[in-house]
Amino acid sequence: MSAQGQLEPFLEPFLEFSSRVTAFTVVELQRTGQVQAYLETVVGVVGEDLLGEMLTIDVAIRRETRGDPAARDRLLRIWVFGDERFGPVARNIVKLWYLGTWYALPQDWHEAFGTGRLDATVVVAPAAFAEGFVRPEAVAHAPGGHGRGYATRAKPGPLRA
Amino acid sequence: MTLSRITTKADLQDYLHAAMQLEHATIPPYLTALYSIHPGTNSDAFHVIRVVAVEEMLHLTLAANMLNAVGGEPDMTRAGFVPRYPAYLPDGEADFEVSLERFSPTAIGTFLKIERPAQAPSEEMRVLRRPKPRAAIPAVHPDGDDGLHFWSIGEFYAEIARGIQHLHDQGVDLFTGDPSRQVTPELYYSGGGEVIPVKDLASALAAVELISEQGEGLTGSIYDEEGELSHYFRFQQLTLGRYYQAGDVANSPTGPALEVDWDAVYPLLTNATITDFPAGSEVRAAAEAFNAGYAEFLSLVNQAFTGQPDLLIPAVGEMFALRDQVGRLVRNPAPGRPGVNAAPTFDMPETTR
Amino acid sequence: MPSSAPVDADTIYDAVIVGSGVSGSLVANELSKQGFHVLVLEAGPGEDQTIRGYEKYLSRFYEATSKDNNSPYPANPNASMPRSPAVHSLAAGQPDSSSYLVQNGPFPLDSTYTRTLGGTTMHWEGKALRMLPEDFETRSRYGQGLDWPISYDELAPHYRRAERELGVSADVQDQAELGIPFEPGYVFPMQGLPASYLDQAVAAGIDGTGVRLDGEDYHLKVRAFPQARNGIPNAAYDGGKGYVPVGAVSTHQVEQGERCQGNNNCVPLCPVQAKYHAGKTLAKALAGTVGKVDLRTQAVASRVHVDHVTGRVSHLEYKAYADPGSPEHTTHTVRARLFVLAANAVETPRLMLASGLPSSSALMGRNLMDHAYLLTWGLMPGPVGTMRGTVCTSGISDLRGGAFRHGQAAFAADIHNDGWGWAGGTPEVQVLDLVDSMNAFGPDLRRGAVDRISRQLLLAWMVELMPDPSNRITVDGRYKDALGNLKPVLSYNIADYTLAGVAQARSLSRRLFQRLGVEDHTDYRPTDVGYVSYQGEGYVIRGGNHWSGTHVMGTTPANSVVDADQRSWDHENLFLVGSGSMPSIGTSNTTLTLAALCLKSAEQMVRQLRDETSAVELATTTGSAQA
Amino acid sequence: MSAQTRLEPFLAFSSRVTAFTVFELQGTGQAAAYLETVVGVVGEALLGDLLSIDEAIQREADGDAAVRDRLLRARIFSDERLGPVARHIIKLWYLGTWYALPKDWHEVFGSVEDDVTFVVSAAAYAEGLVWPAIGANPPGAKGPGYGTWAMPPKIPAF
Repeated sequence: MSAQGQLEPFLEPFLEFSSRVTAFTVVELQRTGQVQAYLETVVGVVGEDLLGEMLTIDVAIRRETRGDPAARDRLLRIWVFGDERFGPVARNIVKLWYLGTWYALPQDWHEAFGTGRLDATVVVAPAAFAEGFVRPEAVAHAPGGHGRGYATRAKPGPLRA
Repeated sequence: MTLSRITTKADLQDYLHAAMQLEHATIPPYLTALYSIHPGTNSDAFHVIRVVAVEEMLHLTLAANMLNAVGGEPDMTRAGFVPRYPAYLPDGEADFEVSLERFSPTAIGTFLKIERPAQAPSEEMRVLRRPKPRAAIPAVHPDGDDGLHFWSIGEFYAEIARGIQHLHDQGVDLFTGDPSRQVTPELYYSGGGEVIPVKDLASALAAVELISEQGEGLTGSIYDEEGELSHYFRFQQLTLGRYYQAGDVANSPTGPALEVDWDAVYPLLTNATITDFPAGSEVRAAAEAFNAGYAEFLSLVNQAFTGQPDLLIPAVGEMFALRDQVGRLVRNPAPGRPGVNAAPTFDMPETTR
Repeated sequence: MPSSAPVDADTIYDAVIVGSGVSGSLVANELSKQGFHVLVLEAGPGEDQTIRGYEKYLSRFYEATSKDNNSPYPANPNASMPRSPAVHSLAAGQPDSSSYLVQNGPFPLDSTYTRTLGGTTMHWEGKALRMLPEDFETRSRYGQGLDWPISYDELAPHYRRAERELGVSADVQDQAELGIPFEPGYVFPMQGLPASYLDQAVAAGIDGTGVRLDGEDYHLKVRAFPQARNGIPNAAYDGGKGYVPVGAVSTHQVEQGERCQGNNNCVPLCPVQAKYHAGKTLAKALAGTVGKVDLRTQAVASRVHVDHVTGRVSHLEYKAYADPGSPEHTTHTVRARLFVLAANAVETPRLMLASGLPSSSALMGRNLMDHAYLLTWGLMPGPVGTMRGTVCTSGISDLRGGAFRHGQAAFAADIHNDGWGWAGGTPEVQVLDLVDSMNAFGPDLRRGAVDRISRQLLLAWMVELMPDPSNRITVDGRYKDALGNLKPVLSYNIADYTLAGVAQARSLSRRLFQRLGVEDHTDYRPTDVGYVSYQGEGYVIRGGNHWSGTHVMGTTPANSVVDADQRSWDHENLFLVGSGSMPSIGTSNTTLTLAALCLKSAEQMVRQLRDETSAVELATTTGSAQA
Repeated sequence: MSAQTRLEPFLAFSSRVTAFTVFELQGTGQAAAYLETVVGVVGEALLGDLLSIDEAIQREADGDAAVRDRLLRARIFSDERLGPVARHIIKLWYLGTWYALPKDWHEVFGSVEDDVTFVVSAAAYAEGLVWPAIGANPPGAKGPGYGTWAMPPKIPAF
């Protein structure tokens, strides 16, 4: 697994990409404390080359669409999510953030694009499970994670916009 | 000046303006009767009226082609283009009025008069000079108070044909219009006849002939050269209860029986105007929305006739949408009038442009 | 009325044609134009010869609680037809004989056809595609299927005539890009139909998608399909003569000749006859004055008799019934110089086999083909106006041909403007679910309807099937219809070659949905009719109503039932016409190609009728018998 | 109560549960046929109860849509006797079809021998409100015209 320093150039584009596809701000993503762990997980399975290419495309998309979110999403779908090589990885990054879990990529993907590295479904870290966004988003809490006490449950959770 | 004999190109243009107004004036009455019929009933009558209405739209298009060909400027959005019903036809036929009314024997009686054969009962009645009747549609020059009045639409077109030929013989340079304004068969077709682009004497006379043959039958025969029954005899089938078939002579159809159910009809308010419906009612709002839609439709068609022929295709879509609006109106009771239903009023704002 | 024209038992017709569908009507019209006297026998009723009769179809459809593709046409036990709701999953080794088409399995096929005047063109969708040149030689090119005895180039002139007769709207450039050669300067009779708003939304997302198959790269583009429905006539057609569209036909005056109105109902019935149906050709044939065409409806051909000395067909028996509700009928004999079976790729071999005529090749009824349809469906990100336009205006045709056909089936996709209906998710189903399960009413219901219907996208993937002698129509003495005619028995399976194409289509569909941001609602259940498992994944496959191959054409009496003119190798005065003659169907809807074939065959029929000037010796006729 | 006097409350209730105006409902031309269909299957008394409760709800809600909807759910849609009928009235308007009521409804609230699923009439099919709701025509009827399908859908606001 790469050391922190080697992944440094990926950090900012990874966060930018993640922010768009999860609809959480970069600050919120950083607050999970999982950025480094997730980045290492992704690079560990798909390699720096693939991730680098994907993030470069995202940078290009951002440049081209100049803050038009609809246009950006359209191009993300066409160039990233609808791409046989990048699509499964992009979806896995979303799942990482929302569920704290890396899901093993499909066999087909490994046959066509894999680097031969090991890939398995893993909860990245116990901490990651508790930070999964599917729960903060609904302002509930992860079972077994940091609970908020019985009384809070009865109140309707303010949904984020 | 009113409609006097055609002696100049300007006269001819006036006649063609009147022709467009005339062709259009028949459409609201036909559509009102058509859409007053309960859906799924009166199939024979529905198709007879529908075919005639569609062909009137063809005639309107042909009149526009002729007017464009001779350098005129079609204008269907000007004040008074759409008559206020009941109305006399703008060719000056003064012995009957045309109403917006439901499908009924009376309505068919009127339609038969609209489409009556060209030949007047006597030569004196062919072209009449008489005072302009009350509430006649202001044709081209609404200020005039007398002029020529024709016994039939056929006689009116006969004068147009005579005028074209006459001007041509006089060496008048008639066909000076922009050819790109012509509506071509790609843009408009139906089972009953094709649009004829008008560019010269022959095509202009062919257009006149097509209108006359389809409407009233010029030749006295019930079928035209294409074997198509003229409008007059189509409508007559509804009163005689029987279809014509090949070989038949006028007034004696021998084809299959034709069924008419005069009761399967919504009881529309005859010649409704917008003020017949209380302000603030849903019916009033829907009737106003229809009128606005109809005005837009005319404006779109007018754009098609003044340089953007391609717009005819979306215009047909607009017309289908108007059809659905009429359907909703005629099924709603007219507020405060028990037993009577609402109807499209075709009230146009003073100018729709 | 033509249908009641008496058939004179002493008349020797120039030709008797069984079936008034597109094949029979085209042949009747061609022979009539050349002055011949023709009898057309139609098993079903002919109520649509008047506009009011045609409208009866329409109200029957409106009032039907199940709006399947035969719902406008009356149930008629005397000339029954397959209906998709009657198809059930099959238990191994147990034929399902509960409906007209006996399903012998192992795969249950829900394809249908229509037995009524005009045949299945009454309910066809109207796609009028030419086959690719390579489709005519899949055996020599790809080692799959059978080669045709004729090439694309030989059929091309007949394609042009078929496109005129059917009134095809299409853009020639679009088709040429698919590798279909056209003569220089050719344009279709009418301009291509405008792509639907849904098509445009799909195209914006997927045009340019790269697909790599067997080492070759393909790029997808949404294109409008050629369609046999009235659009804008092409002024440049026929060397600038233009084209006059054919409107509604009726034995009675009606001038309803419009272009397509977008009724979204091509299947099962175009309400305004903007779509071609065989009645349009038949009307010309009946009105023709050079020859003469007699039409007899409610007349079910029941036996083909052969003179065993000459091998020629001597006469034909048919059963005439007055009332579809009663099996009472009379049996008649009809004689002719030429016999043409145009009853469709199920009924024609059924009649031959029921007559004890399996062909010396033993291929009668075999090599049955259809298209395997895989449906994938989902919701577009926003409303795209689904349920508007013709049933289908555009699709993806770039994977219809290529070297990958060595190993897997070619495929194409239709973008369905009518939403999820084919997959069972009709607007009706959505409303019922919103009301009954989502507890929606008022504004929630209206919004829900828009959300669930106007966003619908359904792709129908047409996957090719190669001829396989074990896929077949047979007859079996145990299964008879109301008139005592043997019912067709179907044995059908789907080969791995096709399933590989199905799997590829599913996988490509996922990618396209990813590009479009479509919510994928595709769902295949083991309890669904047509469920198959392939390499660990389940699919549901439906029929395409493109029955073909059952009297295959070829180069010798040993490898085929008919020759390149669709003439029976065994019986020189018998033609078996229609898609049953086709050795392969590629990824084309079959109608245009079979129409072209029929026009080609009619030329041979004319030659043959002209050459046979000597009196034909006829077998002794059997008298009419009361059943 | 005659069918004519029922018509007004029937239309008022129908308008609320379909989110189409009384004008639009009347515009289908099907109001009388639908009222007749409902009365024919469930009888005058039940429909009278349903419409009276609806009128009471309107008085009580006094124009507050949220209250109205809550009361409609509490007193009509979740009522074992009235709920299935109310849902069927919505389906009538949206689809032109009367659906046979569930078997257990018939067992408890009275059996009607000929309660079967049927399309009220050919015209009723074409007047289903689901079509205007989505800005489309019913398949096979009211064709919108050549090429209109190439334009964005016109989904009416309500």
